[in-house]
Amino acid sequence: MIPLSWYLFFSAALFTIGLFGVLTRRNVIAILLGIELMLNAVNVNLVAFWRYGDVAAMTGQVFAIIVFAVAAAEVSAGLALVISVYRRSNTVVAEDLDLLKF
Amino acid sequence: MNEWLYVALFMIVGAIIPIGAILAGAILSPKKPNPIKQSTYECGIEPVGDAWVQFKVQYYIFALVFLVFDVEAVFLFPWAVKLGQLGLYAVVEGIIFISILVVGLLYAWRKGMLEWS
Amino acid sequence: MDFLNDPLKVTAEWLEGIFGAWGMNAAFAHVLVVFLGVLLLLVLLMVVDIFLVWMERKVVSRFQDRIGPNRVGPYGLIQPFADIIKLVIKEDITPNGADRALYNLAPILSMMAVLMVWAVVPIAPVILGTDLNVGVLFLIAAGAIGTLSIIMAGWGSNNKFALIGGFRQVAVMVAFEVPMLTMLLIPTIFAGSMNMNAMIQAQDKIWYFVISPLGALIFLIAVIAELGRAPFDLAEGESELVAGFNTEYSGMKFGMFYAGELLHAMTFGGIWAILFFGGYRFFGLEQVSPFLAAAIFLAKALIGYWIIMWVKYTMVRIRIDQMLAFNWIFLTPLSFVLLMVTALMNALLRGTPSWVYGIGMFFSNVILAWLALEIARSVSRKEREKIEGAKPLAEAHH
Amino acid sequence: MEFLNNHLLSLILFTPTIAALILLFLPSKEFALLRWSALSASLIPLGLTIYLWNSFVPDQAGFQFQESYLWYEAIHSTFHLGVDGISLSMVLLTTLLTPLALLASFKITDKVKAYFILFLLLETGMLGVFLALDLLIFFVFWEIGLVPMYFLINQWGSANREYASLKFIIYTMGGSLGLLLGIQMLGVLFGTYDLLALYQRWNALDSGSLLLGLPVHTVKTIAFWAFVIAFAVKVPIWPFHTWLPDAHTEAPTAGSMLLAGVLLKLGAYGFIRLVLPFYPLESKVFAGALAFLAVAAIVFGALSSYAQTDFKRLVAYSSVNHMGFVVLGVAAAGLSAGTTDAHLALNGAVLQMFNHGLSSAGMFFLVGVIYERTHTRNLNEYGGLFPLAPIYGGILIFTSMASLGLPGLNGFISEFLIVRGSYPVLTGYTAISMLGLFFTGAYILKGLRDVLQGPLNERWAHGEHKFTDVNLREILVMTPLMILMLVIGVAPAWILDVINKAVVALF
Amino acid sequence: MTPEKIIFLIVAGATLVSALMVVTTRNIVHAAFWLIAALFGVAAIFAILNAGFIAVVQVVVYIGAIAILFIFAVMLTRKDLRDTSAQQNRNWQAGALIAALTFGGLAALFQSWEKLSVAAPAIPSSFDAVAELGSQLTSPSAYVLPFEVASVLLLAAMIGAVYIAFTRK
Amino acid sequence: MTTELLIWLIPLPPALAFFLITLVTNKNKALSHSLAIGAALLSWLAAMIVFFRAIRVEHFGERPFASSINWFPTGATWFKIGVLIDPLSALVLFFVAWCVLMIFLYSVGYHNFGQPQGAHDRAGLPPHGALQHGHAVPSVEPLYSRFFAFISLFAFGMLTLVVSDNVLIMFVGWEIMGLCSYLLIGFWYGKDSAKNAAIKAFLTTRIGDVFMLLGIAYLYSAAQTLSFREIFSEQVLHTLAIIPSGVFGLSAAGLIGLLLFIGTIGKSAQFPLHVWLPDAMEGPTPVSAMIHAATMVSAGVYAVLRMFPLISLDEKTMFIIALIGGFTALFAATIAIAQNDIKRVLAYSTISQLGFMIAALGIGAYVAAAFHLVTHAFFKALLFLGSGSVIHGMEHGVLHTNNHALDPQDMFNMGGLKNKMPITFWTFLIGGFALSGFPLVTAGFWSKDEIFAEAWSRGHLIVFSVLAFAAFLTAFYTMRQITLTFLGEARTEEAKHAHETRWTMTTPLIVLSVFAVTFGWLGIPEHFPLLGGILPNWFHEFIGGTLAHHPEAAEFSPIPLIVSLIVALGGLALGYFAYRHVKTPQEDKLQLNFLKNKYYIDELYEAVLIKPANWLAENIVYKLMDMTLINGFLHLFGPSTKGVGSVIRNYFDIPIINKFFGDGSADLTYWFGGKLTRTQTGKIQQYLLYSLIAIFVIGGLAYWLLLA
Repeated sequence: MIPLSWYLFFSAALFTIGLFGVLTRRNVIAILLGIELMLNAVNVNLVAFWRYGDVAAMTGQVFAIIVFAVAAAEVSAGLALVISVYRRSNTVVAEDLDLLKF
Repeated sequence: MNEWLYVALFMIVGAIIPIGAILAGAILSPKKPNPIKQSTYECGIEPVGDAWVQFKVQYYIFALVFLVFDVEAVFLFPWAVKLGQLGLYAVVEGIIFISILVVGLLYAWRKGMLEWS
Repeated sequence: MDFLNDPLKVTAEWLEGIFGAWGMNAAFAHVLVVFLGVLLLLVLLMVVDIFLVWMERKVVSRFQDRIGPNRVGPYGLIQPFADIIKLVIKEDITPNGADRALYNLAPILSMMAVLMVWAVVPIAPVILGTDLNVGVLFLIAAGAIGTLSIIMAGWGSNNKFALIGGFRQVAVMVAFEVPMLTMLLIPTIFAGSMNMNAMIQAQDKIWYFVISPLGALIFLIAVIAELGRAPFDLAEGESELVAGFNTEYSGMKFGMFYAGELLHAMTFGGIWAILFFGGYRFFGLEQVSPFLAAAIFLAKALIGYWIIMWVKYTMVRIRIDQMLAFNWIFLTPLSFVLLMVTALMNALLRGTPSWVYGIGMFFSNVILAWLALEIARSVSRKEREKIEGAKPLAEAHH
Repeated sequence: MEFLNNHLLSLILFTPTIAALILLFLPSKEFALLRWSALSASLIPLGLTIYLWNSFVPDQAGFQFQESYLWYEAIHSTFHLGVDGISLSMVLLTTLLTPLALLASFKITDKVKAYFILFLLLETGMLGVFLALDLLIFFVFWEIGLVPMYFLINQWGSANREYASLKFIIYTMGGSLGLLLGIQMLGVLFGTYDLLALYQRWNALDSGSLLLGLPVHTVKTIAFWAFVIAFAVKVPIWPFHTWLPDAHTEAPTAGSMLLAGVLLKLGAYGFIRLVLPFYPLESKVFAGALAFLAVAAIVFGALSSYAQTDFKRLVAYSSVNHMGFVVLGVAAAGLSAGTTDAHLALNGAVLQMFNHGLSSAGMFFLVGVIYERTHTRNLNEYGGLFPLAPIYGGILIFTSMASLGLPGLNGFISEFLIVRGSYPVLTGYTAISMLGLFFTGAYILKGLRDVLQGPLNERWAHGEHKFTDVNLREILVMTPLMILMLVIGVAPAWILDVINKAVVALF
Repeated sequence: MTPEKIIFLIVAGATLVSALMVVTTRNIVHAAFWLIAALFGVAAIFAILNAGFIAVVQVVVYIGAIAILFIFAVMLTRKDLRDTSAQQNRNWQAGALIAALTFGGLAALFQSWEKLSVAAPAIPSSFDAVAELGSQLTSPSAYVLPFEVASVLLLAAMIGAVYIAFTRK
Repeated sequence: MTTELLIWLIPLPPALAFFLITLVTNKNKALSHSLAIGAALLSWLAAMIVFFRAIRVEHFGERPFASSINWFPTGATWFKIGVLIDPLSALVLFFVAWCVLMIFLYSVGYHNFGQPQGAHDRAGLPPHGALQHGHAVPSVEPLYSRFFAFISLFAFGMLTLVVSDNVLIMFVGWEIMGLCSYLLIGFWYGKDSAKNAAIKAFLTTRIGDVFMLLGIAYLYSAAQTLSFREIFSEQVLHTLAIIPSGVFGLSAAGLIGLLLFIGTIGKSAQFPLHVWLPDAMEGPTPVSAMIHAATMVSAGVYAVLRMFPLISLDEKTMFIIALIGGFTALFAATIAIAQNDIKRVLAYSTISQLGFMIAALGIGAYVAAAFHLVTHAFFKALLFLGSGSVIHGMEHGVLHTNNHALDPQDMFNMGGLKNKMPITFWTFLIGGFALSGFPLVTAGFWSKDEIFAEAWSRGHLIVFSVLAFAAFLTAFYTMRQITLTFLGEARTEEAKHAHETRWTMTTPLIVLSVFAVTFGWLGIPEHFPLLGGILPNWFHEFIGGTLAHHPEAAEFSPIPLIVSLIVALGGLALGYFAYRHVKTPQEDKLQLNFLKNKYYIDELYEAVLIKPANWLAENIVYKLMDMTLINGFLHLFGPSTKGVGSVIRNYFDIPIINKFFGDGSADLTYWFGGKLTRTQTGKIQQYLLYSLIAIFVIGGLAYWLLLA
């Protein structure tokens, strides 16, 4: 039997890798890829806790699905922004996109 | 025994078969590469420009709409499975759910974004 | 319990007994047996696939008023084998600048996507890979992998025709996947399960085609588009895009795409039969023997495949804008409306005698179809008038 | 079927709303699609109402097809629906007139979608009032009905529509302020808004005790007048009637049809459903005052109508005149509660509501038809149109006669019942009301004379203004109305029986 | 070491390696494909967790739709897709530190939690997770609100994204 | 078929004909009139069967044909409607059926069926004639079908009224006839005169009708029933007779009777509501015959006859009835002698004769009134149809000379038509003599004589003498009419070219003239010299049976007989000799202005009633009350609310809320925000990094400080 901790460590690792990607990648799309990894890490946690908790209470799975919806919304809107930005300023490098600075 | 193991086996075997076939081809077929042969095929004329062309934003929009309805279906499958045992309220909830998304589709349509032009 | 009634189990137990006698771990033995079984099934499918090549060629020639392969073997039956030999010994060319990993992975994934579907297809009541309770959704998942393979092929080839072809194909596939998904919900509603075997079991009184003809029709259209076959085969429109995403492929890699496409079509013929035509059911015949049931299923799958071919060789190719417009502004809304109507009718008619239920469902479908056609007709008439109204202006320029 | 039977009223009530929502998503340029969708959607409630009528058991006292849902738990208001014979006939009227009004609106080309959506919403608003068995719901629907009508007048009305719509909405809303207060008072006092519960508990109050620091008697009197004024504005009775000619005249044809056909009935229905059962004592005490106002409405309405040169305004004032009879019946019933006189008067009042719905809708439609062709409503500009439009003339005469109360047509039965019911108890008022009845004839004939008879006004005979006869669609609008007018006039038992049993059971 | 654990370790290892490739590979298209591999691994983890529905949904949504969206977006925003210049920004050391800190912090938290090694309860044989999900998603006393809100969220995302991405000439 | 069922069916054919003609056969003239006449024939047949079955029943008055069904619920009980044929209604049914059928037939010819369509004919105007083979010929009525539809509906109304067993349905038929008279008088609606006459007819009778409705309501609430048979039960009558009504000291029965009688005043054109009838001559002649002779005006008298047991309970009411009847008889007769229009003379004579009947009823002469009602219906229908025939003949002449300015109805344009139109002349003569009461042979003599006898024997000498004088005038103006029209020389060219009308018009004349003579023989008093007893006085027996208390026939007295002979013969002789040589209206010494202008009653009504009513409606009720007072009051709300609002805005909202709270807080925030802008670098990854660092720092501190 696999202990719960394995899943948690796995998810923590995945989350951390995603976070690293988010913090360091230059390409905005790559940042979004990192965010996907983080969201997946969360989902692994949710489902693992569902499996190791009360199976009949579907909270974990329900929220995993909600996370899917959130991820879908995030990706679609995020990538749309990226495309729009690219069309305007011809770049997808996060650091170059600082129009909002003071 | 986890039922997904069977699925995994199917996937493994499903991969092995084409790999085997391709390997067989690789072993049996001749290999005489030359630059002309390996150049990209463009209707028999010289390759023009870069292979990476700019794409229409419509591709993105179709994929986007698809994504949204894909996620919608994910929500609806449990609903559909249980529908036979649930009351009318569940049906109405589902219909509201669908209708809300159809509004999005209509929006995209009315804005002319689903047209390939 | 004997071989004729449950061949898989009997064989598996027999083999496991043998392996156990060899001193093998019981669990490992089971996995090994399953592995062998899967291998057998899929190899058989590949054989069927080869037969499909012959069938496709024969059928298309009949549609085109010719005879088709007839030289190699009786009725040209050996012809596909000759083709395979040709493909195997053909030189495999990898184009310059190709993304090798993706380029090579694509045909494998393409084939795998088709073959893995059979994990959930009940060929007979007891002949099936696994009884997944998310069977229907699994189809879509497998389809996702197929889509991926096309992107890989298009991108990996370093060829703009392949890329555009691949992208168009993907655009069409994702577009038509929406009505397809929606139509998968309808048998799910009726059966109360996503399990394919349960769906077949639930069609004991009536095939779902009868109570949801419109659903079956929409599903078929979506499947044809999903397969990228005519009239939705623009992605490989030879005249404009050479051969689509697999332009740069040759030899066995190309063979995988080709074989995958045919097997895909047959598979979806079978799935159509499962979802709407009772799968291996045929008026109680399926209970006689699992082999008979499998034969019935195969026959239905082939009929489905034949219908897909029929459509392919009858219709003209549609332009991509027309195709996508057809999907987004007609098929998708219609499928949603049908879903809502079906759910609503299902709730309203629940508890009525089955004949009332059937008639109610049938007519709601028919009326909806009629309404949809009427609306489409009036809209298209308006469009036409708009275009024709503008015509004199264009002529004035002459 | 089970489902249908259990939720029949909600289905009737909300089908138009759902249809309106669906309409929202249809392309706004597809006029034909919008029209036919709206029309066919409005036929569903009609079909359901006919089914309801057939399933309704008149002999069973009390409300049938009741539905009750949790709604506003914090203040103990439930979404309680139900019908008895009185509301049933009103529901039938509403669901009948709406499709006809929609059919009458096919000529609308301006903001078609919004127009039809508003109409369908209006139908829900009106039906809600008739179906509600909860005071709060009643009030909510009461107000909901105003909004679409406001926009219908304001957007699709004729020249003076701004003024008319503003007057309409301010007047009726102002009138219902007292109603709202009264309803709130009842709700706060008894912790429920349910009509059936309130009927009992409100009347069981000991009249000697104190309520809100005042004697029960005083409170009831004040509440009575609050209710009465709200309904009186809506009915409308003299002197609260001046919004009506403006609103009716400026509203689009179909709007006037529903305004006169159904909206006015809301007020009268309020009298019967709320005022009489809640305030039997006050109804008796103030019956004279009410009868005075009613008779004033009858006589002054008829005289004002007679004074008009605007055809539509003439018809509008006729509503004041006719609805006056309803209130007269109500007053008589209040005075003589429990006797056959009361039953007769109320039977007559309810039937008069139904009949006036038919005939006024028909008249407004016919005015609309002529206005559409001539673009004038001035009676003096017509003249001798009969030879140009014989079918129109025939229909106009028929409908006018129904409105006039010609025996053999529907109006007579109800007017006779009211006169008969009120004569023994309100002899003087009834006698004076005969003056109104006489002038009814005068203004109807005046309208007929100026439109149809006399030498032909050559302006309408040729050229672009050529007056054409009614077309099939317009005939179709009128046919159900005319058939019902005749049927009720000849064989009123089918509807009166339903009304009568409810009236006898209630009063 | 049961077979299950071995499978888990293989899958988890492959997933983490893919994830690392996602954040480190220079070719952004490859990064997207690596992401697919990682997501597929996560799907396998879900399958191991007996959450078959979630696993399939993971494949359908992430691989079937989100990944394609990513690939399309990449195609739309690159002039040269073989661009393999440095993909890390100047602060990458700080980022790495923070990431490591995060993992460390989480690990430290896990260490102090005693329920970590509980065994997974057996799943009743008649338990149908999908049906249960269906009833919970539509039950007014459970998750009907998230269910409906999800559709509003998706609507908003769709309209917003379509509006942003699409600009007529 | 049972008689009851048959009675139910009597009114239906014309109703069906009405609907069929309007809805289906409107375009086809032949089919339309066939339908109408067929329907009239069916009704006639049914009526005859019923009538002859009725007269075979012994003591029919006690055992009438009756049947009823539920109509609508009234609280706990049902209001019943039904049919009732007792002797009175059987008799009325008899003559109505005959007259209706004859008039229908007559209309075919009158409206020129079979003639070509006139080129200048317009719907709503009388046809002007057409050109055929170069000759001017009469043209067919443009609204031919419609006419038959209307008269069918009219017949339906009349038959309904007759067969009804209760007051309400009687009122229904009554009103339907009102509508039809409106439609038919205004049949040529394109003429202003016809239009106004139609409205006048409808509204004048409606005055009566609303009173009648009130009476019905009162009757219903007092007796709890409207069925004749139940009302006329001893018990109910007794109750009604003793309840006081509280008005003029009348009993309930008296007031009800009076209210119902007001209806009759309107319908039967009694003073003061008689004004509509002469104007109603604007309608086509068959209409005049139908409405103003045979049926509708008779309905008024019929109603009083019907309600006689109730009305006769109160002396005061009876007095009023007798007063009005007698006055009207004389009053109308005086006007009639000064009229030149052939139909107007007949119209006033109708009013006058109806006055006879009403007066007879007022003095309690039930049988005599009924008798005169029947005979009058026959001979007055005959006269009207005859006058129509004359007009038609004159129109032939007009078409010949093409002088459309000539009034074909003016008697001074006629003369000498005897030879041109023999059938018309002889039948008209019979009718005229019957009207005058020419002794022994004509029906009019017997009925009028019976009224005189009753008046005499009951001692109502004033009534007797008034009626006798009226009868004298009647004979006089009748002979004046005959002389001017038929005798002597033709006064105009048109009269010379007049010729006899077609068989569809003359046949009814002949049939009716037969009745105008013979019907009187059914009611010859028992004790009449010489003739008495040859034929039994069947009429008295039969009609008298209607009443619970069988009325005694008046004792024979020679005085009324002699008076009757004198006035009839004297009037006729005077008429003939006075007008034998008159050529122009100027020679007519009796053309007094106040007679010609009908005593200026129309003008009086116009000035006293109509104008003030219009003024009241327009200026007081609408303009002053609604528009000025009520709306003015409402319009005050707007400005006052606006005033309050502006005060609040200027002195509270702007200075305190906006300036102090609103702007002040905004300024503060602005200043603060300006200081914080520096932290915005625009780089999201930096933000994230910083915020994560912040989380770690804060989280570490929190952990350090709180948990550890």
